[in-house]
Amino acid sequence: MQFLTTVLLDGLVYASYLFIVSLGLTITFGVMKILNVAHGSFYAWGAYLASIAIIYLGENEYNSMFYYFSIFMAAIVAGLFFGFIIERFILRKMYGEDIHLIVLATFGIFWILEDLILIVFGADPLMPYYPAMELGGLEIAGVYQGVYSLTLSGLAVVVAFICWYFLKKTKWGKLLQSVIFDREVSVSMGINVTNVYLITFIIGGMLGALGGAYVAPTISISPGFAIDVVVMSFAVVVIGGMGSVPGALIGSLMVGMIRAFAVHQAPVLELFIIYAVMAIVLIIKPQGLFAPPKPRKI
Amino acid sequence: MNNHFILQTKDLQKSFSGIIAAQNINISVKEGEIIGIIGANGAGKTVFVNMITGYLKPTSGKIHFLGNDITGIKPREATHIGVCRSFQVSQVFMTMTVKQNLMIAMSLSKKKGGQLLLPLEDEKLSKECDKILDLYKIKKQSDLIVSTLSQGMRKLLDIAMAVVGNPKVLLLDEPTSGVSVEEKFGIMDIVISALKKSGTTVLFVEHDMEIVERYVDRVIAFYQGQVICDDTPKKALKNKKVIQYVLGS
Amino acid sequence: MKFGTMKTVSSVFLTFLFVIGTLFTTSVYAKDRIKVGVVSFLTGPAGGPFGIPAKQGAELVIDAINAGTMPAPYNKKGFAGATLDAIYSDESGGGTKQVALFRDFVQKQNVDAMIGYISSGNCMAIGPVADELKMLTVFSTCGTPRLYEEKLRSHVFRTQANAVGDSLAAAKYIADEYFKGKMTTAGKMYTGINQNYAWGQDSYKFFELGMKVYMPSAVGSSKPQFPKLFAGQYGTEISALSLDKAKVVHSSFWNGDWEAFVLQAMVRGFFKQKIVVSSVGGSAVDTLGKKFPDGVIMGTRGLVGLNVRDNKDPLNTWFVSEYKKRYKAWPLGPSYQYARSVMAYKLAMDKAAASAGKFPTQDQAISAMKGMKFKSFVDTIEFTRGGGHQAVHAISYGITKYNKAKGEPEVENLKTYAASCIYPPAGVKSEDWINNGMPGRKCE
Amino acid sequence: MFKGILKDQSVQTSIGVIFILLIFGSFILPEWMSNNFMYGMSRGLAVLGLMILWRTNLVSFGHALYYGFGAYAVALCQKFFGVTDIFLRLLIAVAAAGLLGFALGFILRKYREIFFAMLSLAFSMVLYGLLAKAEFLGSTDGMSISPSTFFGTELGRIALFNFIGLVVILAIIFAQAYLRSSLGHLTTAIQDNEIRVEYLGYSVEKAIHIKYVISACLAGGAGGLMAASLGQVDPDSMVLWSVSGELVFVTIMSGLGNILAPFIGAVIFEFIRTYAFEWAPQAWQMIIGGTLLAIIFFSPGGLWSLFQKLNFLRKKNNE
Repeated sequence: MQFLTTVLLDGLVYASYLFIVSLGLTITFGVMKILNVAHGSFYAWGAYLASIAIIYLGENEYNSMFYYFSIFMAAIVAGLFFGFIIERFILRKMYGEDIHLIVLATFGIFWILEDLILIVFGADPLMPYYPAMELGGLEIAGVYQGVYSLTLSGLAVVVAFICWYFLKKTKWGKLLQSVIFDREVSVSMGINVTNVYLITFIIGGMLGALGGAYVAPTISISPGFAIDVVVMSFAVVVIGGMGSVPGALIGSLMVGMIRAFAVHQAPVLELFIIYAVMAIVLIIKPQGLFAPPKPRKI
Repeated sequence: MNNHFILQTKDLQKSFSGIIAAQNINISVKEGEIIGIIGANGAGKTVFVNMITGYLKPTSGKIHFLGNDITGIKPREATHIGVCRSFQVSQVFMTMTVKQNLMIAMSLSKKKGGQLLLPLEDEKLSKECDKILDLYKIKKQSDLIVSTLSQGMRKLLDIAMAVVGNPKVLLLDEPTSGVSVEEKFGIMDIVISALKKSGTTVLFVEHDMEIVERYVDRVIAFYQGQVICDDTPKKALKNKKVIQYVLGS
Repeated sequence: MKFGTMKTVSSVFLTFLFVIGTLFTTSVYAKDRIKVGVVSFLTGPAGGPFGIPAKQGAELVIDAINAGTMPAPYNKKGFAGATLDAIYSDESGGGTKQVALFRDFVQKQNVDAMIGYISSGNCMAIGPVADELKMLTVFSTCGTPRLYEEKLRSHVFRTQANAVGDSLAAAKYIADEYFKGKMTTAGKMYTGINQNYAWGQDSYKFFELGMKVYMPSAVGSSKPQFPKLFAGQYGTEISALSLDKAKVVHSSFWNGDWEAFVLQAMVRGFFKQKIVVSSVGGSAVDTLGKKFPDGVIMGTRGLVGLNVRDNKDPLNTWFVSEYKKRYKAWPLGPSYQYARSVMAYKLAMDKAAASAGKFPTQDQAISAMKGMKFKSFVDTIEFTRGGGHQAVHAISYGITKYNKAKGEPEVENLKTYAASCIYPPAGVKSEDWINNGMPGRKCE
Repeated sequence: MFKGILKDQSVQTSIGVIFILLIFGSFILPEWMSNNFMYGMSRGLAVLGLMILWRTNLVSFGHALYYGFGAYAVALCQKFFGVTDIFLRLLIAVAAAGLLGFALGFILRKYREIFFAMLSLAFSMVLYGLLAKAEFLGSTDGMSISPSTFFGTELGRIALFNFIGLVVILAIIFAQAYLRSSLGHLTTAIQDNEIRVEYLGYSVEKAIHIKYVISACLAGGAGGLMAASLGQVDPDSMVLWSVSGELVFVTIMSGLGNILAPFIGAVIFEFIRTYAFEWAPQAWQMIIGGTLLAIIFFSPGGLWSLFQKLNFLRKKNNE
């Protein structure tokens, strides 16, 4: 019982983190049909900006509310700034090109932004542990859990809810869905797809950055730390179905739980099993578990 | 089943998620016959062609070819046994030259297994290919990339590629659509006379009744997925149902 | 048309060949200067806490020796009289990349020697290549015992003793200070969290072997954790260790991974429930300062860093004060280790020059270094293992305690284990030696 | 299959260029430079494999699977069976990768576009997960490779360099023979129109499968030769997804135009990397990323199309 609770909690925390990060990726893919390798850069930049702010705030003993404010600000700034530049000046010129070329372009962007981090922030690892330290631990089923990490699940729920509400209940959401479903029809309906793309990319970037910024206080941040995140979020998105929001949710829960179970029971299999699941899902259901519907084109 | 017929279908039916696209299709084709398939858009003509050539699998019913059950075979198996087709929208290799297109088609019909590893450019094949290009009047264009050609030329190439496989039964899906009015009869004269010489059985989908009248031995009319008339062209074109549902007057 | 392109390609390609061919010039060095590559992590998680202090330690000592300002016995100016030009290079990117860079150092930059390397993985990769290219290489920090136990090396030296001693000393400290009389048999369980590569695997393996000898009644956990190097995120591993009944947790984590682990574990009260023994985590004690938990059993891989901070040996006081003056920080373990490699190289060069009567060749320097005994900061180190190429030295462990009055971290209950106590005699494989009950060991 | 292959323009040029390179490398160029050529030629084999796949519009984001598999096959055969002979090494690497490619081909031949890319990625990461965590496979450290031998005598660097050059020539001859064959043309045709290929009576999946195995063999050989020339294998620089990305990058940089292009591209990549790392260690990834973007935007046909433009200009001047 104690074992199961702990595994489930660990899995949940990891899944929440994966969900926030991969949600942005899946939305970007769903709307723009772009598999964005540079999503990892958003994650990294969010984490770095938040870390700098949190370390400054923590060293000067500011009120802890500022931590959370700075985390969201970091996500917004990173998403807005890089999202705008990347979409407006690079990706926009590439729509309609071969999908592989676009992936490669984002790969190039990823490389550039990685080194930009090194140049701007230096090589030292940053550890903005203040918020996590402040919230401390909580005993659940005989094991101390970090309270801050648990709040990650809360954030994931809130993000998921906002996303659901936006897509299902607002006019903008419906507009977006029609673009996802069929771009040409949307254009003919008078939707400004160019703007929709820009905004989507920025929001996707913000979500990636939010994942990085929020998880920053619980990890060590150093150049190159995003490289694993990229492929991990790819796995989540592929498992759930590229472009599907519920898919990202299920995908991250699956990966999170499987990983937690592996670390507890057979640590050697930790990495192997995640990608094995990805491969198996692709073999059985190439479109992923929750493939978004496709228009029938004759 | 009767071996007298080269192609026979029995109660052929196809439905897409509950919507019926073709049903109760019973057709028997004799060797060497030239048959015109007519019908309004969405009447089930192309579905019929697709089922025969293995592109679609019938929901129920059987297809027999020379007495053998060929229901649900794969397209390439259909080609192997001698059932070939052309397409409504020409299916050619757009980034290659006309000659390369035909050369690939020819080498696939003539070479087997390890022979496919031999160079594509081969003098004997090349000469033969030129002959066919000449026959179909696309010799001048042989070194042009297909995507630069007109619809009509592509159509000719498409048919040529289907014919080089020496099929026993050839299904042509609207061979003259997209071809200019002046060219139409020229093309059909070339195609049909060539096919008649080799004794190939031909089924072609056609909208132009002048062409139907001129070339076919027999007409099969489709309406809402069913065969409404199967007769000689003279009789069929005077058939009430055909006039009402196909000719639309 | 087609043929024209091919011709263009050939001519462009040949021009390219000629251009890079002429770009190349052999840098001929007069023998009053020598060129040495110094490799440590300058980027990534291992940069800040390990690689940068390491580079600074080397830099400080190289500059002092070049200027002749270092205290005795290193007060003679230069390396066999020559000034050393150091090329500092980044160690990150994995073994394969480092091997390619090493070849470049030797063949493109024409260095006279190579010094450094922190990661055991990189040392394992570089070792054979150094021999193949016949390049004198002094490893500074890496600790895997496999380096010399798999094969003797002709051109490779290591001034740092291997992980066997670090792990055995850790096991002995635990056995002597915690398990003897203080705990019931049921409490005598241990587990570990180590990085999944040569260093981490070897460290835990020898800790386990040591426990079996020192305290046969103690039981090892069936699920020790081996996360990937530079994983940075240990939530699940900490849960798994928390669930484990074992009280003692051994870790050979280093670089940013260790800091990250400490912070993540601390939030979850980990250090209150477990006795953590860390073989190389000294860097975090300074970076985290008063936040670092008390009561962690801490080693520094030899008489360096945190554990000898207050030692009054003149060489040590010189090093500490100069380092603090120049870099505004305490020298850490890696600073000492890199400085030590430079010192050993200098001594060997001087010795070889003296016996050759002129500037020594590389072979002369190698034979001078073989089996050499040299003064480190607080102790004397000898190349007595690995065919005279592998140094051994004493290892110490102590318990961390933050000194509130001074505002500085300290260690208490410091125990030092002599090399003869924790390393097998020359020519014996560590694993065999321990399994045979460590015959001939001399402790105290 | 090889009839008249030596009369082929591209093959003749390739052989000529590589021969000159071998002479230069053996007698004139400094060793570090021949090293770079050696790495470039080895990696070029994998790029050639990717190029062949790309002609059917299949882009593998996991080709490091075969590259790494070949390299590890060499490493493991040395560790467990003491195999160091260069011929055996190459054979083992190619065979191992070929067999794996053959097995996985049954699955992958059904996939196209981004799904092909993603499934390849997944397979390569499965291997990565295995190698990075399993201690007996060396975990993230990987393994050292001792210098190669040739019938018992140790092979020097120059000899290895020439050996790799000869392998590259053979690979070029083989690949060109394949590409000019009916089957080779057919697979290019698949990119244009799969339906027609099926109706011409050939199985698209089979054609892709054959192509995939060829590509895997080339990548495996590349990995094996890379392992032999570097003397080290490890998962991060042989199997990780970013390695696959690098291979794809070199493919696009080289262009799909010609059989020699992958090797020129790979060699140039090797030099860019060496110099970028030496001159700007903090920004070498940025330089590579920038190059990639520049190629995509300004020369989508890769370096090969630049050569063609150059040729065009030269012709103009001559007129």
